[in-house]
Amino acid sequence: MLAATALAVVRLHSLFAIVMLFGIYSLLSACIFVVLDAVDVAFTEAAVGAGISTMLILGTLVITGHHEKNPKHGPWLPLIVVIVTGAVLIWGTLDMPIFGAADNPVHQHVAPRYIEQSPQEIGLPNMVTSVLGSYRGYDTMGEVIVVFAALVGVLSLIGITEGKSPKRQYTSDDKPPRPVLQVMAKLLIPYIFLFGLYVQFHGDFGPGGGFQAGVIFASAIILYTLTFGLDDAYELVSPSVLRPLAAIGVLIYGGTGVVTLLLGGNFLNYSVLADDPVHGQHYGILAIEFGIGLTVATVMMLIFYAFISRGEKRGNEV
Amino acid sequence: MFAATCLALLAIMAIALVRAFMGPSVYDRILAVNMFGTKTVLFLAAFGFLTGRPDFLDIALVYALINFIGIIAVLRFVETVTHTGTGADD
Amino acid sequence: MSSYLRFLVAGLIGFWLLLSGYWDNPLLLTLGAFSIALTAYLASRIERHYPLKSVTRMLFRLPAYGSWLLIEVIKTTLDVTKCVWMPSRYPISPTLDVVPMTQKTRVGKTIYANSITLTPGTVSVRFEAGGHLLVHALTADSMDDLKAGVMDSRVTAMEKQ
Amino acid sequence: MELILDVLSWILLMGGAFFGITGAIGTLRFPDFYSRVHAGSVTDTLCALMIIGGLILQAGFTLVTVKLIMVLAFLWYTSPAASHALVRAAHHMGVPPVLLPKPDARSKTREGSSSKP
Repeated sequence: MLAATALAVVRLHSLFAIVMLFGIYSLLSACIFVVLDAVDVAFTEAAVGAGISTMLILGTLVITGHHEKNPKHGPWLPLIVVIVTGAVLIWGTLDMPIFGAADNPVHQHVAPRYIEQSPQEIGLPNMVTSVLGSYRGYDTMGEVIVVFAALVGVLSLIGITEGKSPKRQYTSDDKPPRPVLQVMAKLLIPYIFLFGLYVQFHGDFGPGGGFQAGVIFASAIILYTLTFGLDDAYELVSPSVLRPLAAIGVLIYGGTGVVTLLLGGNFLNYSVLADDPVHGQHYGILAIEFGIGLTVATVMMLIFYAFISRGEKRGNEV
Repeated sequence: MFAATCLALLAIMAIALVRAFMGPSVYDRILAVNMFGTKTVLFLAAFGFLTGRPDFLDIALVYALINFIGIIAVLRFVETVTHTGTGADD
Repeated sequence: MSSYLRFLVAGLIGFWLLLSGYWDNPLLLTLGAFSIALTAYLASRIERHYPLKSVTRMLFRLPAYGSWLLIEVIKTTLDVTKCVWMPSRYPISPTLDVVPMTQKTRVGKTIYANSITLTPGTVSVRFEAGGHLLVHALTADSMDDLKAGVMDSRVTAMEKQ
Repeated sequence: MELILDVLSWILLMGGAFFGITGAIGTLRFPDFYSRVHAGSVTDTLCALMIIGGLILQAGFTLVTVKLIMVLAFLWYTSPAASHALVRAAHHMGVPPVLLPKPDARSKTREGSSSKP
């Protein structure tokens, strides 16, 4: 099914239909991750792949128009390149050990240590969180900074026009109000917020964590924007509040590292945060997860705002 | 029992996929995607039981949420872009 | 603090406890309290813009209505199922028509429209002027059922103070 | 007792699967967009209810049940909103519905009369 979806994506010319098929593609790959028992990856794929990326691509389409430009040259050159690359990749995988074999290098080097010792060293039921937050603290910090850098890029390229536009008066002809959706969204949104926070703080215990929580939280705001309009969303959470918050999120992450340094440990070694190293690890992970969640949520909202307001500037009503 | 349910759900997803490919209008595709999404949610729930790890349910909830918001977003987008068009695909 | 907000906070607390399942971890309970406070703050800001009246009372009446609706859903599902598997014996006759709507509040109208959509075979299209609802039905029979107004009067009864 | 529960959840799960496939076939078979929505809503409502009901019977009184109920409630809450938004958008954009007369006389006139009020 994955392959069929990918083929259809290539065949179609309406960019819009392609976006939706991408959504299906993400859902499918997330299913596969679940089947492979990679729950956290599936969680992220569901939230980021199916949700946010679809919406952001849509936002881009609003800006650029929704039909593929006619290609300037024939399809043969890219096709050859793709086939050659694919062949090289497949040739490369021939060297790899059989999928799932017990003696894969992956299973022999770090994984046993993670699996066997993380319960004692960190004491969290969800191993993935331990690995991401503690053993691989540097990598994750890099990711957060990448997200932040993406925000900086988008803001400097597109920028957010804050509600300077005159309040539009909707006539029933121009844009009928959407009463059903507004009532339902209004009743639903608080629970989405709370669900996002739940995912945020239970990342230690089950699948979840800062990245996913940030996306869920942002999606609640996006739902609000979609049903009530951009101006109201600005009033609820204005971009000028969000911008410093995004930076603060990164600072919380880095600051946790600095605190551990000051307390005499290594950078991002949380064991020194409390008397008991296990508790220290717990608090440290909680803190950085909070930083991640804050950054991801605010960055997602800001990028969404940027795209939407850009679309509005072009005269499209979003 | 759960395996049979999962298989049936996969079959439904496949049919929805056919509808998504066939179109013909944008709305048919969105309908198919929506159906696909809800079936994914059910599939995840059933699969959690199949493997004896029902903690997949959080993911199922997130899916349901993302699916809903995605559909709303897509609809808003269609209303925006095809404002002058006929609403038909291509 | 309006009654809706009070109700919302109670709902949120229940939601958190059920989601979390860790009822004896003080750290998580603190974080939960923090989360609920944040959520309630955001919700109250939305509430200030779009106040909804008399929601609480209707929510209490929802279970009784819901069980009635469930039976309706099962009945109509069987109808649609027949149309799918035996199209020659049960042909479809798609209809588009307006149905009167007697609800006063926005929430009541929303519940009615959603109930129509939830029962297979009928789907509400849009609100028309003058308290009417444009409905698309799969068969002319289901449209007639809807026009008989049983569902409409039940939803309206929920609105009563 | 165990056996009864198992049989019940078998029935529920298979019933859910049956209704789901019914709806899916319906989306393939029905002539126009609006009638496909009806078929889709079959899969969203009763199919979801029965499958989740079957799973609940297996889970017993645990937090898993609570989460299953949440999933169901969320699906039932959002699916009408989604279909309504879908139909409303289609109608707003002027997608013509195929309207057929009530077949009293078994007339097979399949005219797509696009009567839009």
